[in-house]
Amino acid sequence: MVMKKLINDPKNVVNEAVAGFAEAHADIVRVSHDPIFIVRSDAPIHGKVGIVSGGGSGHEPLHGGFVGYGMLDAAVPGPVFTSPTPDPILAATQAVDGGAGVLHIVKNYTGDVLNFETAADLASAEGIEVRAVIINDDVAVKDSLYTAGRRGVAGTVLVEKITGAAAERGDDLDAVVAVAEKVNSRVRTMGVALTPCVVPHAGEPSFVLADDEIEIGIGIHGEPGRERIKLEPADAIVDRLLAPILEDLPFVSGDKVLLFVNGMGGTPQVELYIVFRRAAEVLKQQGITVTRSLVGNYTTSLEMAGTSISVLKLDDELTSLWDAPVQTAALRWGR
Amino acid sequence: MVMKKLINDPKNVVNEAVAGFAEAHADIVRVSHDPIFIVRSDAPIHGKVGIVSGGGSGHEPLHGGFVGYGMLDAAVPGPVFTSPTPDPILAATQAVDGGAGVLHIVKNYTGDVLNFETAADLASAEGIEVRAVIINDDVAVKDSLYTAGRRGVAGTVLVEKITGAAAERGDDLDAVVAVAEKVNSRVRTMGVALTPCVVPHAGEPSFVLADDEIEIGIGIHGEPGRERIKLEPADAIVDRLLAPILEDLPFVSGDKVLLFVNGMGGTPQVELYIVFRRAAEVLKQQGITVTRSLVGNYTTSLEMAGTSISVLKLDDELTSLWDAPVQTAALRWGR
Amino acid sequence: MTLNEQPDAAPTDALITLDTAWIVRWIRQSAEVLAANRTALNTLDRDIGDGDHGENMDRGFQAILPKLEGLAVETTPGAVLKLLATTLISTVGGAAGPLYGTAFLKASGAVGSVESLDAAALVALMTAARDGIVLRGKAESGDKTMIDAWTPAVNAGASAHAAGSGVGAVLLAAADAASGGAQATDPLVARKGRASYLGERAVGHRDPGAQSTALLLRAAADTALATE
Amino acid sequence: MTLNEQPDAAPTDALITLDTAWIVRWIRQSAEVLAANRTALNTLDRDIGDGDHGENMDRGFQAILPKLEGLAVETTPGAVLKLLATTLISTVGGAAGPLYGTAFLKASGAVGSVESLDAAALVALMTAARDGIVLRGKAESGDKTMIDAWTPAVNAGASAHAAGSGVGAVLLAAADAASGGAQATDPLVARKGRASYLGERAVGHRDPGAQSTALLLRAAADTALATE
Ligand SMILES: Nc1ncnc2c1ncn2[C@@H]1O[C@H](COP(=O)(O)OP(=O)(O)O)[C@@H](O)[C@H]1O
Ligand SMILES: Nc1ncnc2c1ncn2[C@@H]1O[C@H](COP(=O)(O)OP(=O)(O)O)[C@@H](O)[C@H]1O
Ligand SMILES: [Mg+2]
Ligand SMILES: [Mg+2]
Ligand SMILES: [Mg+2]
Ligand SMILES: [Mg+2]
Repeated sequence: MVMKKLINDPKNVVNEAVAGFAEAHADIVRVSHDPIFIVRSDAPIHGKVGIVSGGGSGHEPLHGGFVGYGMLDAAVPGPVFTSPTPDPILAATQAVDGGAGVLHIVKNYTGDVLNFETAADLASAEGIEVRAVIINDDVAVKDSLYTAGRRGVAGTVLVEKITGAAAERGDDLDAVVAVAEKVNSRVRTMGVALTPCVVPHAGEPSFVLADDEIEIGIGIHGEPGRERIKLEPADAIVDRLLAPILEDLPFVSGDKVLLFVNGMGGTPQVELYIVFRRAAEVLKQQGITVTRSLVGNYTTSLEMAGTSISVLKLDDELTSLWDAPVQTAALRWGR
Repeated sequence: MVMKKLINDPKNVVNEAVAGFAEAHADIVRVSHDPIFIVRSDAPIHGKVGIVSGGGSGHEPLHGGFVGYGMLDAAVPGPVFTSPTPDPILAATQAVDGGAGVLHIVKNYTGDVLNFETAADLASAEGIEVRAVIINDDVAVKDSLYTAGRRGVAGTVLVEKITGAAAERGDDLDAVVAVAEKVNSRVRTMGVALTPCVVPHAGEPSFVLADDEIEIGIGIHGEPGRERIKLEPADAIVDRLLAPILEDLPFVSGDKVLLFVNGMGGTPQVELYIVFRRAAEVLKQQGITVTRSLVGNYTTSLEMAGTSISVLKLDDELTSLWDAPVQTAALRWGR
Repeated sequence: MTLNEQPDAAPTDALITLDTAWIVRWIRQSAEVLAANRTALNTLDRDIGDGDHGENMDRGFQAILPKLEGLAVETTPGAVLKLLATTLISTVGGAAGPLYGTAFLKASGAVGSVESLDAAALVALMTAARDGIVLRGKAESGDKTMIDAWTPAVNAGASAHAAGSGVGAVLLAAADAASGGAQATDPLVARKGRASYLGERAVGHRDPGAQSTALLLRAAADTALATE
Repeated sequence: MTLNEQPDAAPTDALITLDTAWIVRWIRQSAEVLAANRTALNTLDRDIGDGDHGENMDRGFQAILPKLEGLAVETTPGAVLKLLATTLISTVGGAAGPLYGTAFLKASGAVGSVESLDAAALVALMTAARDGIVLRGKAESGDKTMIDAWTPAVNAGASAHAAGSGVGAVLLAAADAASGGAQATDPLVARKGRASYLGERAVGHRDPGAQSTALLLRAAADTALATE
């Protein structure tokens, strides 16, 4: 089978996409091509904590789409589904250093953690204070001695938005780190895949599902999840995703939450809103109030069909940081 | 083959999605369930021209995602890919009538035109002044005596944004109609499909493409286009889409344009930006300056993989109306 | 006799007329036939349109069924046609909704408030229906639309009536001509509706609206002949 | 003799040492083998990871090739290992980049600035490499990672050296043990890296990193034996 993609050469996918991104959003970002990273056009901002995230490409708009006022200062895209190396992470860290230190927001994958770690060491050696917060919101994976720990998935978007707002209002590095850790500690996510995706350099589906099978607990690189089951009605699938999320924190009656229904890339909006409808209904039944919401393709796996549900327990601080102005390619309000 | 969708019952797809949409965006919209339409939460606005659009569902965020400050006052979703009937169009028209008249923005399909026409007649009979602007930006179809005329496709988003801004600043009905017609007269679009989509009630792909075939000039309901060709590199496809767009208006050296790369639903963002990169490059080569841009899934065909390119010739008025604040579920800036 | 009863016996020859009970039976029969042909019409529409014509027609004719239950005995054929028209307009959507809706609205006007329809009235009914579709859709013969079923049907019905046929024969002639007309759309290039976007690629496919017209007129003839 | 020439003749037995030219040949041979196994490693990684391990390793070893062209004659084996380490760190990405990068950085440190490596130095090199990976990745034996190839290799190399083997035999023992270790990952459940998310589902699949380690050590043995 010929791989059907709007690409030129698999080797140039990330470069060309980043070049297009830079053209389309020149009002918000600048791009460095070698080493490759995306940075706020007004970086570095003197006295502001810089926030850098990154990881394998193929999850767009994560992370480049979240670079801008009130969110990330820079994003470092690796090859598709492969962590970037330390060099561009270091360069991005230098580019956003405004003298107040830099936070690395890192999804919990061995590759990402190790490469960001190396970059942080190199940056520290140059006198930049770097701290890292590791995102691990995915309840599909047990966080135990017997795994590499929970994966960082769509909850990362919420961490980046809220932490970005804290940095934008002038919080110092300790405070920004504390906000990021707080959001990470209060957000839980679980996903489902209906179809796999095809990584351009591989040219073949990342996994195989029968016509009537779905993968509950899928990772954002097509890593398998908890179980493979037969296709069910949307409401039943939502219930399967929500139950482990709610019991994990746990979320309890009286909680106010942000409900985030994320599309994996290939799922139409009507389906995401059908999922949202049911998720909101279940939360209401449990006495949990949805006070903020987000629906759309924000942490994708190329063209994978599927969704993830994230629930974040809000308080006044997190709510007001969520509401604070943000101006990025993919998330924008208040300016 | 089992249809793989996050739905419950094909008959409830639109109802449930609209219910979820209403929950998720209660700060921006209200929803009427019978007859079904989505309306700005602050409608009707006294003295403001009301703007109503609508059409078959399955193109989300078009149109419901564009209801809100500075864009549409109401959207009327029909069944998937089927024009709504006059009843909900009439009800939506009444709901947004602030005494200054109502504009219907209608994509040029026989069904949409006829149903909006009937609704307009009924509304007029009730003393509401209604005008319609028919959008026909698709250059894939020859506008001749021998066709139903050009189809309305992704350019509709640009018409809705800019016309919405004109109504929001207080233009009267004649002026609002003039802006809508002006945008429609200056925007051209052409699309390509890599894969078909499956309409829920049909349960089967809307058309069949071989593994290595693409459809140039696809319509947003999977209607065939100009020609079916073998898969090519993205740049070659972009060139095929752009050439008829540019020669049609024609766009000429010195023009300032808005370049809009639209995703059909199932195409990852990296691919859309690869398309944008090439389109911007070609425009630059021809002396045409891209001064505004939009990239993303805005006029979709469910999970179809593909893209469309729209080019809108700007002037100062259109540019400032484009830049004006907008607050909808799918397009938001300036507030 | 209530509207839902079968007539005890039926007179023969050209003097027979069709009353409201027939219109109701025709609509019910049409609903049944359209439900049975839902997928087939969707498939025709998928080939050269957007695949929803069976869905649309089925939705409309299912919507009228409950409304037929509560009809007052004195309801005229014209009033039922008007009810059908408004129901189709408000439930079918797409192109077919307004077109069939206008057709039956005009048909209702053409038959006025008579209590039963003779052959002349049936010809007037069909002519008005066809003219209504042309008024809304501006299609000409040969454009590969439902008009290509309606116009032969009107002509055949008028000829049969002129030759002295009764209601059953008039409707049978119309139904046969509609079937032929639908079939004759196969080789055409479309110039109206979605199929017009296809150019030459529409050749070899039947127009779904012409096909649904043929089904409706066949149901009319079948129920009229069963009455006779 | 320049670095890119083959030695005219090679001494035999345990007194032989491997110089910078060998390290260069080993890296070139590795690049060739990894390119040939790119798809195979991707496939292993697709089964229990994210399908990029072959891609990642190939990218890294292709990146070092041009840098080997301009090496000064006096470059030590340790310096080449360091160049390999920094190149892998800055081009491979993923988990394998930092892990192999650290391995060869530590290996470079372990061999210091000697001009050629005897069997003892090779054992020290491999031990330092393995320890570097453990330091970064915290994996233990049996976690189904590249460590499960490295540790048997180190042990087998050390035993061979202790038994008086020369460089070729030491590397051959290591390569054989690495192959066996890689194969022995098949029945394991993973506790580190992406495969750990799969639980029981990882059973029956080979760890891609262990496999690439086996390939690298096989290339080392092959080029050393060709030298002898
Ligand atoms: N302008 C027109 N005049 C007459 N009939 C038309 C016209 N446009 C479309 N039709 C008929 O409508 C049918 C399609 O109806 P349907 O599929 O229900 O609506 P849509 O095209 O909006 O999806 C066509 O097969 C054709 O017979
Ligand atoms: N903590 C660890 N310690 C040792 N080796 C590891 C560890 N995590 C992963 N690996 C090795 O890395 C390999 C995967 O590398 P690669 O696919 O290139 O990176 P990624 O997993 O980031 O995609 C695994 O097969 C395994 O051998
Ligand atoms: Mg990887
Ligand atoms: Mg339709
Ligand atoms: Mg149709
Ligand atoms: Mg991998």
